[in-house]
Amino acid sequence: MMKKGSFIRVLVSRWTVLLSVILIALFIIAAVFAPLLMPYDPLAMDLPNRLAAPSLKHLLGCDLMGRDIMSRIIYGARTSMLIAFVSIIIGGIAGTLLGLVAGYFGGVVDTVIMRLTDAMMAIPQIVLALGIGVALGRSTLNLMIAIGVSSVPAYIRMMRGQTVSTKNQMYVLSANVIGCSDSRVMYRHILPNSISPLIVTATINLGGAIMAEASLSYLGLGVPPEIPAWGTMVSDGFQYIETAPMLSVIPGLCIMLVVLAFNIFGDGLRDMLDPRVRGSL
Amino acid sequence: MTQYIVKKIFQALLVLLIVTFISYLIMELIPGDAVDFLLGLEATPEKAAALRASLNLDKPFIVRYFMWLGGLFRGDMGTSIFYNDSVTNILVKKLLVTFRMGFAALIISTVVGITLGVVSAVNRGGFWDNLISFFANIGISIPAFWLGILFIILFAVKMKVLPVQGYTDPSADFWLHTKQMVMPVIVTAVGALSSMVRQTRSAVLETISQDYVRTAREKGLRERAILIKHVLRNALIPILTLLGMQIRVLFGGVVIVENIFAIPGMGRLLVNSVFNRDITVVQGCILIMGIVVIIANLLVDVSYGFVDPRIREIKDVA
Amino acid sequence: MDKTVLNVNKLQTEFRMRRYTVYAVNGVSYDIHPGEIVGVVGESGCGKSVSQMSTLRLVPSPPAHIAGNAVYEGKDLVDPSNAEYLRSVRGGKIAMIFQEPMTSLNPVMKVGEQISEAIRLHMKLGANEARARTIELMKKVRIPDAEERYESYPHEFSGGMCQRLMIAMAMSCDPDLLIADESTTALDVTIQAQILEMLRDVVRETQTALLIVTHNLGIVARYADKIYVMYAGSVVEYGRAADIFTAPSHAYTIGLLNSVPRLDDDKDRMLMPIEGFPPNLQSRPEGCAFSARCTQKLPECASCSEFPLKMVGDGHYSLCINDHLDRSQRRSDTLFEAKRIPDETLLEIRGLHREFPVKKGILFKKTVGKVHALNDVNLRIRRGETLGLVGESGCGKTTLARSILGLISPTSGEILYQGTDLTKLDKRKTREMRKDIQLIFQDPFASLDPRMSIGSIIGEPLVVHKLTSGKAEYLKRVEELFIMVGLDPSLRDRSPHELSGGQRQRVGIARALASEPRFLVCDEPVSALDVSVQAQILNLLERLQRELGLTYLFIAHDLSVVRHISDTIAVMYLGRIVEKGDWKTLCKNPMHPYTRALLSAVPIPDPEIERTRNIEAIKGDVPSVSRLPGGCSFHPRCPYASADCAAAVPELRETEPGHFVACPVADAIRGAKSQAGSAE
Amino acid sequence: MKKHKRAISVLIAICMIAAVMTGCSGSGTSSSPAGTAKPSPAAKTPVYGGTLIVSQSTQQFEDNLYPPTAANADVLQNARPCLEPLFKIASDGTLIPFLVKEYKMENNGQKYTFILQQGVKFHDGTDFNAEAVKWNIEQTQAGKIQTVFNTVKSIDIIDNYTLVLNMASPDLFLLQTVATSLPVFMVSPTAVKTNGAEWAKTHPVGTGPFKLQSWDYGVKMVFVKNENYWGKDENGNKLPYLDGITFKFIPENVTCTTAFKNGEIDVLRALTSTMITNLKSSSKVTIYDYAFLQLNIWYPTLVSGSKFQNLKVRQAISYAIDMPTVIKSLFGAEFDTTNQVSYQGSPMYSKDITGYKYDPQKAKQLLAEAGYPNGFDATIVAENTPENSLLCQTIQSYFKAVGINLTIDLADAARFAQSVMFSSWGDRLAVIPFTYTPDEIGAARRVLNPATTLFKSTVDFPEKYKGQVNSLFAATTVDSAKKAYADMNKFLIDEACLLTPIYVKKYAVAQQSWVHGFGSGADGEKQIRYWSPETVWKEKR
Repeated sequence: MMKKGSFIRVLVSRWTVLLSVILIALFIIAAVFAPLLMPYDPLAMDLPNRLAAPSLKHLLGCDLMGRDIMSRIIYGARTSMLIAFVSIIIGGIAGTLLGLVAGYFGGVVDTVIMRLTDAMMAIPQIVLALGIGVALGRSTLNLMIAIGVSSVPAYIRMMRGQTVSTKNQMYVLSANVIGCSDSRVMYRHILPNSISPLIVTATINLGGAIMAEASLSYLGLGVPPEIPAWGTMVSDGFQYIETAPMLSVIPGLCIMLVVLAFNIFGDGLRDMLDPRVRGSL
Repeated sequence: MTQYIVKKIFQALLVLLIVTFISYLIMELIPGDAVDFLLGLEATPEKAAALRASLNLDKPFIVRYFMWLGGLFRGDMGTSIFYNDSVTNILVKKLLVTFRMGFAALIISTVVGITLGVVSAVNRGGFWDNLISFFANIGISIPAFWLGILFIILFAVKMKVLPVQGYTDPSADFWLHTKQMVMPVIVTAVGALSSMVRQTRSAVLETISQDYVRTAREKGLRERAILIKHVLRNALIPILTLLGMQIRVLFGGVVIVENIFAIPGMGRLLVNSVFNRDITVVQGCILIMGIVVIIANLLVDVSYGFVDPRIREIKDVA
Repeated sequence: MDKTVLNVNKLQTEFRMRRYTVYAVNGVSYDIHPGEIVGVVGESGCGKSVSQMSTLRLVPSPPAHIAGNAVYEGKDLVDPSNAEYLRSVRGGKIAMIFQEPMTSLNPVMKVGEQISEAIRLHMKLGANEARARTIELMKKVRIPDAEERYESYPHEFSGGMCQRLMIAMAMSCDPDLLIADESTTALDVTIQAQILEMLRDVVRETQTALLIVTHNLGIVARYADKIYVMYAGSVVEYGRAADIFTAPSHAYTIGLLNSVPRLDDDKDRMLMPIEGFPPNLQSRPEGCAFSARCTQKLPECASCSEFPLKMVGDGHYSLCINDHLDRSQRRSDTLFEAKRIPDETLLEIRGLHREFPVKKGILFKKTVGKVHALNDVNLRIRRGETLGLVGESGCGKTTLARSILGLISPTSGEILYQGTDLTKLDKRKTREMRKDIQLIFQDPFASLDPRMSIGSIIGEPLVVHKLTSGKAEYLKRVEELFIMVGLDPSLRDRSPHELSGGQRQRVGIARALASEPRFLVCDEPVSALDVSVQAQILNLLERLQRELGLTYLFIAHDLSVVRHISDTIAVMYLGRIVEKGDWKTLCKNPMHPYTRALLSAVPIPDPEIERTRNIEAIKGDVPSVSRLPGGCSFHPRCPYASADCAAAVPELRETEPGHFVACPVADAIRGAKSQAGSAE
Repeated sequence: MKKHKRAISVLIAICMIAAVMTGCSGSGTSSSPAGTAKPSPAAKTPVYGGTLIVSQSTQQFEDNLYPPTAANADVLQNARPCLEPLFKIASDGTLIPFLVKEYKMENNGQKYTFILQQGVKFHDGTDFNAEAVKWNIEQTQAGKIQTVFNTVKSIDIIDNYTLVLNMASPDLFLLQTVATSLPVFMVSPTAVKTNGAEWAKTHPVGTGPFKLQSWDYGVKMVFVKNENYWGKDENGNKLPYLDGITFKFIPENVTCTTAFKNGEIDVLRALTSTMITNLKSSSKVTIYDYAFLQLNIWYPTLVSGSKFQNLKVRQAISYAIDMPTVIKSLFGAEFDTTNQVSYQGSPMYSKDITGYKYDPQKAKQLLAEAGYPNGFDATIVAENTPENSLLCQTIQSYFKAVGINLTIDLADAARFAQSVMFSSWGDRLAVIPFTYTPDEIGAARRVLNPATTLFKSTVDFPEKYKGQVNSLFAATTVDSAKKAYADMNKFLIDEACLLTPIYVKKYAVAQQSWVHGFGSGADGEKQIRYWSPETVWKEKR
């Protein structure tokens, strides 16, 4: 395993990666300490100054129910992060296990799982998520399941490829020779060596998950209406685009910045974990 | 080679079958059906039951699926519950709209994507590489509908350069059609273009580090000749794989964009049909999408054969 | 030798990475004359390849900085201003062949085109002339039916054939200098002999200068006129081949010669390896780079900074400041007493067959052919014995090893281990037997899990078979294993990529010994290591055999190594054992033509012997495994083949006590003088 | 140098984003309620020619234009240019004869006589006569979808242009129902007989001023002028003025309003509150006087063990929400508050219903009396529309003030229909629309009676209320029906508080200044329900 010192040093070497790390840190702090950072209660209505323009009292102005946009954005970070991480976990775990089994045992198991994955890959992710979301009904948990399940095929395909290539390595053969059981070989040898591509896929998918939450709420399927989430704020704000464009623009900008940060961080991570590139970093 | 193609076709058909089953299953799980919705406030249980029987919605799920499948083989995709019209002629018009837009976005994202990808890979670490990579990163991070909103505000509302909404048939008024198509096509293409740039770049970088490129350099060929004759021909294989995936990304983008720009394409029809519980139309849309994605992957697999001689005579050695 | 083709003077190459710099080449100077063959020999990491690549500026320029000069036809190739001239020379006047033939050719381009591409560029010929010239070249390097093969693709050629194509490509523009960088390392020994013989004839004929870069002392002994020995980025000694071998005058050269097993060694000679590990090129050592590992170093070796190349003979120079070096190859404390092997069978293989079906068709795969990996293999290994198994790639030795370990189930036949037939055991029983039979791998790096620390790698068998109860006992046992294989226990938490090749192989051995096996299958355990490290591992294996009473099945393609360590030797060809016998009779009096060819193809690191003997060339290439020739599968390539060779598959018959051979004409050949260097 | 270059590239990117932001940071002005219709200064003389672009932002529609089987009123409205009703009706309820020139009602609704316009032809050239009207009525009855003519027992043809309808039971409001409920359009019998009902769904053959030329589902409908239309304007010249009408369906509110402001659309129908806010205080928005829909919160009193069976809890909830401020600030001018099942300005509206003023203290006190001093958990289910989402979030924050914490369940249309309309919606509050079709009384008969599927399984109507409903059915004169309806309303709201009205919604339409004669009253003409395509004309631009 890389020594910790070099891990940080490499991370900081490219300033874009540094910037993305800072952004992600901000995003996580906002999400975790949301209640402390918010100037107002994101749900408190204040009808008189509905759609108020940005002012000192309300840094980013108010939304169509007079709620302070700044605090909704901060609380929204929490929802988006929650949804992104949980759907990554759902998709990641399911996808990795299925990919591992398909790659390791091959034969019928592999064909069945891979054909199912091809089929789910033939349907665009947004449509798959929409179908599952509508089937389960509109709730935060269902949204996470919808996004998670629709991202499973990507993990399966990545993990299967990784398992097939690792399986033919000599150290896996030697594990068999020593007498390890199949399951031990899988979780002790193949899985640890697939961690780096898994992390990279996860970070990049994290961005995808946040965007999926936004798109689904745009199609009317997001989290319950009162819970501030960036995607819902963009889609609700869309109605008042001419009178108060900031309603959509700001949350949209936040989504883009966070997803951009995760993507750049993901790229940096991949270069760092790839021994060939590490030298020239 | 033909045996390789036949194998791929057979596999594609199997996958297509699974696709239709998955979509039928999901639609079945969704609570509520078109009939309740259709009759609205005046509905009475008897009326609802009568209508449901006439559309044989009362039969079990599996029976209905195989009836639909049977119809499919006879070339009839069933009738839409909601529009009580045959799915085929509803889809035909909408299909054309989505294909026209999707195809334009595909061309842009592929051509521009590959060129920028190669340019940024060739002078790795240089100014162009950083600039292109940066914008490619932004490209994949922008949510499509937010970009759409920005475009509407900027070009349609503020600058009034482009029309806000709608879709006119090119035969009717070509100039208005193109003006209306500008924003949606760009918004769809941005995501696909950026991921194309990033993946082309990594494919070309991977190929540049191969031994035979060193041999080519050792032979004293000029850098440009090496790039075209050796690097690009080998990088073509991963890029082709990528092309197969692009179709899926584009369809996802189209679904969102059609809803923003009010384009009566297949994407919007699909979303509405899901909400209207119009199962046959949803099946039709997903079938078409599945067919297109699978055909695209098939073309990619077949083109492997032409690009990579190793795949031509596949011998299955156990 | 009037005009020098290339004169390299104080060549220096440094790779400047972000946080460290690798000093790959420190001031190498050499020159080469037309028609002359120069050998550059040294272990991996000594900079022999990087120096050649630097002269032709083939190393990636951003990290690499090249200094010094390499003058060709009056122009300095290293000087960046001559870049255009360098490009016109590279591939034309100065050509290079690399180690991995299979990956050096563009997989998606016809081979003929790749060769004619260079011709049209440098010799400005039209398409047809270039094509004609390419076909002529392909014939010259003896590629069968060159006309049609012009159109085929690299993956349709074997390793040997690809290397011939690379040579054709290199010779395509009548170069003045040809650099062969480890060009035969990846090939089988018989193919290597064919290639090198062909290369020497072509070079003599066209008076092209040839520079052979290799770590194999035998090759330079046989082919090179002048030899440069390199260590840690600089030339430590150079001179005429004969002088270097008879009067090596640098401690490193002597160490190298002592650690190489030779076909003409007597059995009890123990190899004298160079202890320690290859130098770390990231720091410029004080004094002589080799002082850390030198057994005959003087006090001032490590301190003095200036190292002139001292003349020690006519045209023979050396960096070593110690004038009276001990060159003897035999020292008293290095002799083994002979092994006593009791006549008790540990493992017996009877009539082992293994075929892989070739399937075709879409869904219902129908078998269209059969690959005969093993047919009718019979072997007997006694307890405490080392059975050497020799054969070239594709002969089935790895399949046999994996069958014994139960990783592959044979089509028919039995493998009896202490009476129980391994092939009939169920999954649980097989795993139970795994404790007794272990495997040592060829590639030390690939066989260790990069994510685990060495301690846990070695300790894994203990955990799997629950051999130790409790943490303390586990740690103690692991410590024991570390010491047993000569590893410093403090390395326990290091991960594999921080160790050298030799150390990693020791970890592999320790892991194998963890479950106290009685029988060890060594699948080419040393072929991926440098010569000096190879000797360390061979000695370790022999010591362990004596101490723990282990039995080895030692698989390798290098006959000198097998001869050194084995008690009995079996030779395999295309899945069949063609000859079996104790090491002395087999090497002294080989009866099967293939064994004779194998022995004669292995160069002995001694110019006198090599200059006098010629190699029993075998014709053509190894036939593909799925279409075996009828009768004796060697007959198409056998110089002594007769009519009945093709008729029936020859049986293994005992011509002398303990010496079996599967060749009908074996007795007739016995009379002919053996070509093998089998001096007593 | 390399580092420096990379900084430039990022700078460019940032100022690109900044440009986008400033470009659209138009100040968010608070929306002022849309001005009510102002009569245009001088009644200009109508001009012939031009095509009227009419648009509306509706999501779901069912493309069936054959009146007897058409289930969706909005869609059928789209056929108005080519199909015409028997009567038109003004916003204030007065009946305007149209295809039926004169009518007579005898012994309060037992028998009706219609005298038809003469010389009217269907588009396929066949005559519009009594036979055709009889056929149309009978087809509607057979269709079982529309309930308009259910009370008609038999029809006698007196002569070519007069027919008599004999009612099974006296129906005072038949004409209002015919004119206001799902529009009863006259379709050419010969066309339907020859080509079949299926064909008729997509080919409306009527007597209207325009003919349907092309129809792209959910996208566009194009009508062209019917040269031999029977109608004439007051000074005798031929109608219609326009060459054609084009309907454009745009699903996105924003795209509609922006297109309207860019002048691409002449008339924007069925405005939503967000569209009105976007159209800002443009003078072109006209709010019709009659409401067509009311939204109420219903309580699951029949669900055993439900908190809402307790009257005090229901009343506490009615006091807890300040409906007037919510409606005024969140929604546009086309919404109005009401405290009963009727709308202010409707003849049926009764003054003596007190309703529940906003009084959070009283609400808390009632809750305490009902045994929930520190509130309780509840769920509200509503259809998933932008307006409902806003509404529920507001109700949620008002409830929070009195201690009730509410979870919102927004169900998409089909799931709402299935889980609320046709089965018990469980121990939850439900936001259910109530449409005044054909008018309050007709709607009350159809929906507010305990037998309807909607409430049968979830709302427990006490005996007293059932008696009042029977008396409504038995009412033979208009006044007695009004009185019975008022008593029912009083009981529903003040006594049993079985529902809490939220808002009443009126039609709103946005009309460009160069469009006249639309029937919306924008030019001072009499405001009629729906619209009359034959009188619309456009100034030359």
